[in-house]
Amino acid sequence: MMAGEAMSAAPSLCTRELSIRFGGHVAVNQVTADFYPGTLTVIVGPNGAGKTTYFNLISGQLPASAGSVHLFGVDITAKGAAERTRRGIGRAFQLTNLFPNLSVMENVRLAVQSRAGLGLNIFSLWSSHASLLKRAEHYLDKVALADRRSDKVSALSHGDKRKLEVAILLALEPEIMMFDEPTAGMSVDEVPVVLDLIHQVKAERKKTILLVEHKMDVVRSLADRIIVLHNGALVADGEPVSVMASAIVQEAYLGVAPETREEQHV
Amino acid sequence: MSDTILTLAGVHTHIGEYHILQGVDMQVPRGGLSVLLGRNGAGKTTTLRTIMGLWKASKGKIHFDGRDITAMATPDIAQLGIAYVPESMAIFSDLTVKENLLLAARNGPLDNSRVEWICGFFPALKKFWNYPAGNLSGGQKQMVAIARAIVEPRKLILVDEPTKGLAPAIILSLMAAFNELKASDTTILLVEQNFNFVRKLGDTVAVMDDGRVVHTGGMQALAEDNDLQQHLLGLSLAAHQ
Amino acid sequence: MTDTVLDNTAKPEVASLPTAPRDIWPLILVPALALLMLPLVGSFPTWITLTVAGLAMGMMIFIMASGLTLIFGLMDVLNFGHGAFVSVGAFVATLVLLPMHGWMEADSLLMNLAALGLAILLAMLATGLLGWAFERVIIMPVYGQHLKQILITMGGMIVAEQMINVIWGAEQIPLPLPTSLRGSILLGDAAIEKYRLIAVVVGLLVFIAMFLVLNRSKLGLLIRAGVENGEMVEALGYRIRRLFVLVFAAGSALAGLGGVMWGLYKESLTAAMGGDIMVMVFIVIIIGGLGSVGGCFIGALLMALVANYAGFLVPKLALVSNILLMIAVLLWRPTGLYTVVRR
Amino acid sequence: QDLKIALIAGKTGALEAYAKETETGFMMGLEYLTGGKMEINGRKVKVIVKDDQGKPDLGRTMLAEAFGDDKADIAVGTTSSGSAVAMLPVAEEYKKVLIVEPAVADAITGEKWNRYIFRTSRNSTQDGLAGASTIKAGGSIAFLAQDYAFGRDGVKAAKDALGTVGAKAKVVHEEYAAQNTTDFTAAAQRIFDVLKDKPEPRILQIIWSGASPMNKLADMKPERFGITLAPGGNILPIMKNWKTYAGTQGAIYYYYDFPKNKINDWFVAEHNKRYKAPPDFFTAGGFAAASAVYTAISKAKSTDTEKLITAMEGMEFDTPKGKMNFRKEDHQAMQSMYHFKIKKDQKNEWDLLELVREIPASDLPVPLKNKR
Amino acid sequence: MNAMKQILSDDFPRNRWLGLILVAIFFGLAFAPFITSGARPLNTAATICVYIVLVASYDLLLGYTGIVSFAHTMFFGIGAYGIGLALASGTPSWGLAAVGMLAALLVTLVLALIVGLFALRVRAIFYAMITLAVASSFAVLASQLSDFTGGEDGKTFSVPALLSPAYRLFEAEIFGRVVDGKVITYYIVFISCALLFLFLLRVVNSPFGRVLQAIRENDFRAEALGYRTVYYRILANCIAALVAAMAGALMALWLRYVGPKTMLSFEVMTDILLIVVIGGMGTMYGAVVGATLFILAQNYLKSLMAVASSSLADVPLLASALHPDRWMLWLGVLFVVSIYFFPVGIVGKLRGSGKRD
Ligand SMILES: Nc1ncnc2c1ncn2[C@@H]1O[C@H](COP(=O)(O)OP(=O)(O)OP(=O)(O)O)[C@@H](O)[C@H]1O
Ligand SMILES: Nc1ncnc2c1ncn2[C@@H]1O[C@H](COP(=O)(O)OP(=O)(O)OP(=O)(O)O)[C@@H](O)[C@H]1O
Ligand SMILES: [Mg+2]
Ligand SMILES: [Mg+2]
Repeated sequence: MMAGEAMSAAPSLCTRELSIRFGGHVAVNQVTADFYPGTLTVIVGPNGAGKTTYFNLISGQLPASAGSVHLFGVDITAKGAAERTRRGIGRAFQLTNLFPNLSVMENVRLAVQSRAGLGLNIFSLWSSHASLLKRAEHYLDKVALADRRSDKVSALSHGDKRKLEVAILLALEPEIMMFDEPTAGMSVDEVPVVLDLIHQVKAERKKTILLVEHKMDVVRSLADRIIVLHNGALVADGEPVSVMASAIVQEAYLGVAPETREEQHV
Repeated sequence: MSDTILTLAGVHTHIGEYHILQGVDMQVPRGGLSVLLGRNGAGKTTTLRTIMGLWKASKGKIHFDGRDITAMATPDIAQLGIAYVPESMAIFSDLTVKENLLLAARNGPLDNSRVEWICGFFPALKKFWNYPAGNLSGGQKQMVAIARAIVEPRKLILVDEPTKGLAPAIILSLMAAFNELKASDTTILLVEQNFNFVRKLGDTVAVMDDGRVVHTGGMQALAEDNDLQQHLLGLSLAAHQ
Repeated sequence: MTDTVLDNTAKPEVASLPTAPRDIWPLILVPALALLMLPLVGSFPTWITLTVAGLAMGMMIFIMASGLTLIFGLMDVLNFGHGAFVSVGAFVATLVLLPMHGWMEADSLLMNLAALGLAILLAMLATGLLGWAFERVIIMPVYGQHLKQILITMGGMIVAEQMINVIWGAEQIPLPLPTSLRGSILLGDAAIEKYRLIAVVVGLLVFIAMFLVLNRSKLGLLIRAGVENGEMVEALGYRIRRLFVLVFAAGSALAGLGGVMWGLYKESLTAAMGGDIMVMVFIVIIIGGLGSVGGCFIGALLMALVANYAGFLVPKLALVSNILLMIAVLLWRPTGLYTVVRR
Repeated sequence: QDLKIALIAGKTGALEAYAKETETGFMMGLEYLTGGKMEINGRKVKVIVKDDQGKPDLGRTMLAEAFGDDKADIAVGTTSSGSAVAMLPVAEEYKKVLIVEPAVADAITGEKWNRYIFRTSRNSTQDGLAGASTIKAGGSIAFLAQDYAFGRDGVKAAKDALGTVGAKAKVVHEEYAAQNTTDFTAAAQRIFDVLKDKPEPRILQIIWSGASPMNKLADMKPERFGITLAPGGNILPIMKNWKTYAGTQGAIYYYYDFPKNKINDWFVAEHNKRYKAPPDFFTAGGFAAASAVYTAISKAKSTDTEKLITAMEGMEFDTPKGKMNFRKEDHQAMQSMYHFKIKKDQKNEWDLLELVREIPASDLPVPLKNKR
Repeated sequence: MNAMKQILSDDFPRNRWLGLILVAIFFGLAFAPFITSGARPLNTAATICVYIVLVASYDLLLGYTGIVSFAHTMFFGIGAYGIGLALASGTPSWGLAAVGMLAALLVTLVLALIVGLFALRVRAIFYAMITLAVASSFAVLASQLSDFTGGEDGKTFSVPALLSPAYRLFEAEIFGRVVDGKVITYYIVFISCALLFLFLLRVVNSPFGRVLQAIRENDFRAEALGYRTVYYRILANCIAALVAAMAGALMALWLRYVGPKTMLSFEVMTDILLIVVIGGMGTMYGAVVGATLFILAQNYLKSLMAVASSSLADVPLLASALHPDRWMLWLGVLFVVSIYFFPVGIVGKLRGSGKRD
């Protein structure tokens, strides 16, 4: 495990032989990997390689057919999505997935509230928890959506929805942060906003960050380590440069011969 | 007839109480690939939806192939030979890939050779031919959405951010596909964020901001002129590389 | 048939994933149940009587339920007003049958059937049109909102029932069976009512017709797609609205047909006759799996059979046999015998 | 001032048809008896019609309203037995007379009875007795009834009745089918299986409220087991479907062609004139109730409750069925019933039954069930 | 103001007209016995009170959690039968009433839990159907155990002396109304209903209530945010059921009668549904406005129609359509029209499609 020595202490998240099959089709095939606090791991691979599904298995949206997931050494394979979130696995979805008829503000507030574990509080007033509101505001500012605070989410443009996804993830303040193509469909001048956010979190060197991204320039600018999935299997894992150079990535993923690759900033 | 296939003249669109498009003027030359750029919320998607008649223009005129389609119903517009790849992909998740394409082929059964041609670009479609499209991966859904638009020859294809979520390799084949379509004189109107992608494809370009077209011209010109890019798109390729 | 064309598309070099195999277990249920009951019932003629009667009753229920499940499966509309169409169908039939009682009482099967056929035609026409109007006026504003559909269609139902009372009066209207369909055929000691045989025939016809239309044409696909994303279907160039209204009219016409059959079975009509059996009908389409015509068919047969066997073996259970059956099925398959839609 | 009579009936909902008939009969009754002047003892009669939708709670409210708000002097009602039973205490609260029509539950003149309650309609027991008296010879009897209070009461009453009239027939089976039963095959099979090898004559008596399963059973050819059906009388639209079973016998409360008296002649003629159909038995009931009210008030020469009660106990009054009288002990109107046979050659669409024999009240010894 | 904020759980009408209407309704109900006379108005008022709570509790399920249930009347009925059977079982006393109440609440809780655990996992529409079936079989059961429940006819029972019409609080009339047991009962009903409603108002404006709305919007996402949706659904289900049961108990206490037609029939269910929608889903106040309008309509529509039809006597079909016995027809029309014109309900309409935070 090449990147191993670069990393400190025990892994925060591990998957062991993690697999899932849909009917005859193995979407994730015995993926074993460790993820360490303070490192940002980018997961790349062709469409349908199993990246999102791998995320789903980690965050508990899908039940594993085989293998296990460990969080801080605890086996959480049997736990449900909600439980895992409460234990610190946060997730931003690839296909935007929000509360369309609630306000932008409420979307974030709900995340904060969940973090604060106030969900089952029946007798207090939601509005009486000013601290939650303040924190929600804070995260809205971070993604520059504060001015759309009280619009319905369904009225946001695609890009803004993507940003809200990120805001919600941040608001959950998880130990493990999983971004699934956060910048997809985001305009070129908005992309930096999100990337800078990820940079900041990364700079704290506390959180474990997993990032699925197809934009090579983004990958280069962020990755400490790159994992490559292909047909559900883990085919490469290590320092960005070397992994990007590897043949499998060149053909299966970038789909180009090495010499022409430099101008492929796509 | 004229060599601009699609013309928008002072198009306004309201959604509920919001005034989204505030006078869009745009020409799409026949047989070329025109690109529509602009930051999030500029109104690109709304423009495409207005052309398709999915939002009704509250003011202004839209002409396609010399016909006024401003007030036409969506199906009729589609039947004039316009295909649409929406931002949300809008694939039918209950239906298999095959069935998705089958529906797109309005004039009867699928043309196998053309299906082959498409699957040449997107092999995944073949693999998941009889698979519920809802179970596909994000990128694969995107492929289905594009395939649906080109499964039969159309005069004009409106494509909303096709590259989002596509792996580089697939983006390359998408480029190839678009080039071949252009060759078979299909006009393409492409909404895109990924400048690196369109700079190689585009013939003409229009840039939107706040529901207006703020710049139109040749792609070449824009591609050369970094300051213009900077000024129009806040684009600085240096930023993250 | 489009399928054939597609199946000989050159096989992909990437091994294509196989389609899911046909699921036959539900098909076995009905015969299995019947055979299982034979020893319990004991006497063979009794068993025949019960079974045939059950199947026939099932067919009648199916006819009434099919329209509902069709409308739900294809258009995702829950029509609680369906019962009203059943009633209307029956009442419209009287417009033909009562004046033509000459033909009905005539001793020739042909004349009887002719009168019956005419009544059915008129009833289906009327309910079809009514359905068309219903869709335009009542359903249109509430596509995709189940709850509002439930309410607004309930409202429609009340209005329809009350209108029946306004037009035909509140008294029960007698609707005698045609002479040659009365009574039963004796096979040894087993008695089989003639009318039930008619029901079986009609039921089968309806089932086959629906099956063909839905599986052998683009229609089914189109409408299912339309439910998920009408905008996109329109963007592909299809007039989805027209399709929907057609389906709805068809479903209503089926209800009308069911109404005629049901009315003749009960032989006296009340405005509420349709509403009264709605719960039963709903249970059937749930058992079958909302939206699945095949499932609905099996479900209907199952329910009628169970009711008969229960009624014979432990009458007390007959009261709740439907519910028990439903719970049993849902425990086995939480979305009914056949799952059509993921919604 | 005006004389206020409240008429409460289930005018909307399941029982609408019946309630309408009651109302018609009641109005025609008053019209006939007051000679069209609608006056009793020179006081103008005002009928307040109320709808309890067959719901007991509404029944109570309506009656309370009638006595409390509308200051009705006397009340008549109601269609649903449940609702009628719920009304009884209200009459007692307001100390006003309530004439029950057409509810049949025995309890009304039984354990739920109080001294303000009179009843013109027959009760289940009378039905039972009448039914029993149509069964002369011995043999075996099976019952088919709905599986709820009404059905079980009916069967019980019928069985007691067989005892009272001293019929030799033995009850061999009681079949209770669910109220919502639509398919009677199972029930029929069970009954046939029991009955088919019991001593003849084999009679299957049907006690069913609402649309009777008579046809369904007949269609299964009970005759092949030597079983004859004995349906209770039913409303005309239903009996219309029975013409194919000519010869079948039973007992009924009223059939327009049976009673021979001038009230009935006027009643039938007038009803035919106005509604293009002969009066049905709820209509007759309504008429009877009207007559009870009229006779009582004219006899008491006042609407004071106590005076009314004294006047009404044992009072005799004329109805389309001939004379009825409220017996002193439980205020049940004693009346004759009819033993009918379904006609073979029917002259017109409403020519359905022929009279076998009128069963005089004396043959219907209803036991007293009320505590007094 | 702040006290008000606490009482109304910071969920103000947010519209002048709505505010006025609500205040009017409140005072109307509070003084009903003295501003009206006779049995009917008081009965109407009491029914309104009970239905406000019943509907509000249903709105918690439907409008806030997005659960379509047809078993709500079942719980309503259980509450009613609890009180009814208890009081009918012996000489009526507060003790008996309490016992009946507790028993009812217990049964309710258990049933709600079972139904919830079994059915809340399946798809919404299936849940609706299952509850429909369960409810109807429960009604069958009620009419089957006739020795115990009084069957179809139900049971009339008497209440503790204090509440019986015979009881007089003072001899003198007050504003032309003798303060008898009925009036006392009315105030018991009114006050309990007010309290229950405020409780529900608090629930939906608590953090918990907000999660329910999230679940309604997108349960998958709610789960991903760390909320165990099943628990939340079940809890909501239980709260709603319990409140419904209490409403039922109050209804029984008022009517001094229990029976399937009044407490368990599907009609009651449709009434509830309609009221929720007319009033406005997901706005507790909708229950107040809706219930008031609807019950008033139900009680006085016929009188109105009587006038209308007699004035139109010469127009054949219309006259018969306006005949009081056809009031259901117009109720049906009301169904359709109200959903047409108030897609967001009256309250929703008044508040305008106002932005919520
Ligand atoms: N619920 C499901 N049922 C069946 N197959 C599924 C399901 N979810 C995913 N798959 C299959 O698993 C494979 C992996 O899908 P996944 O979404 O993980 O790909 P991905 O790596 O995220 O691709 P992309 O980059 O396009 O998002 C795909 O082939 C997809 O068809
Ligand atoms: N359904 C809607 N209701 C109200 N406002 C909307 C709706 N859809 C879009 N808008 C608004 O219209 C503006 C333009 O939206 P549009 O989706 O056209 O932008 P876009 O250029 O496509 O952005 P993106 O690149 O993020 O897709 C945005 O400000 C958005 O908030
Ligand atoms: Mg993915
Ligand atoms: Mg867009």
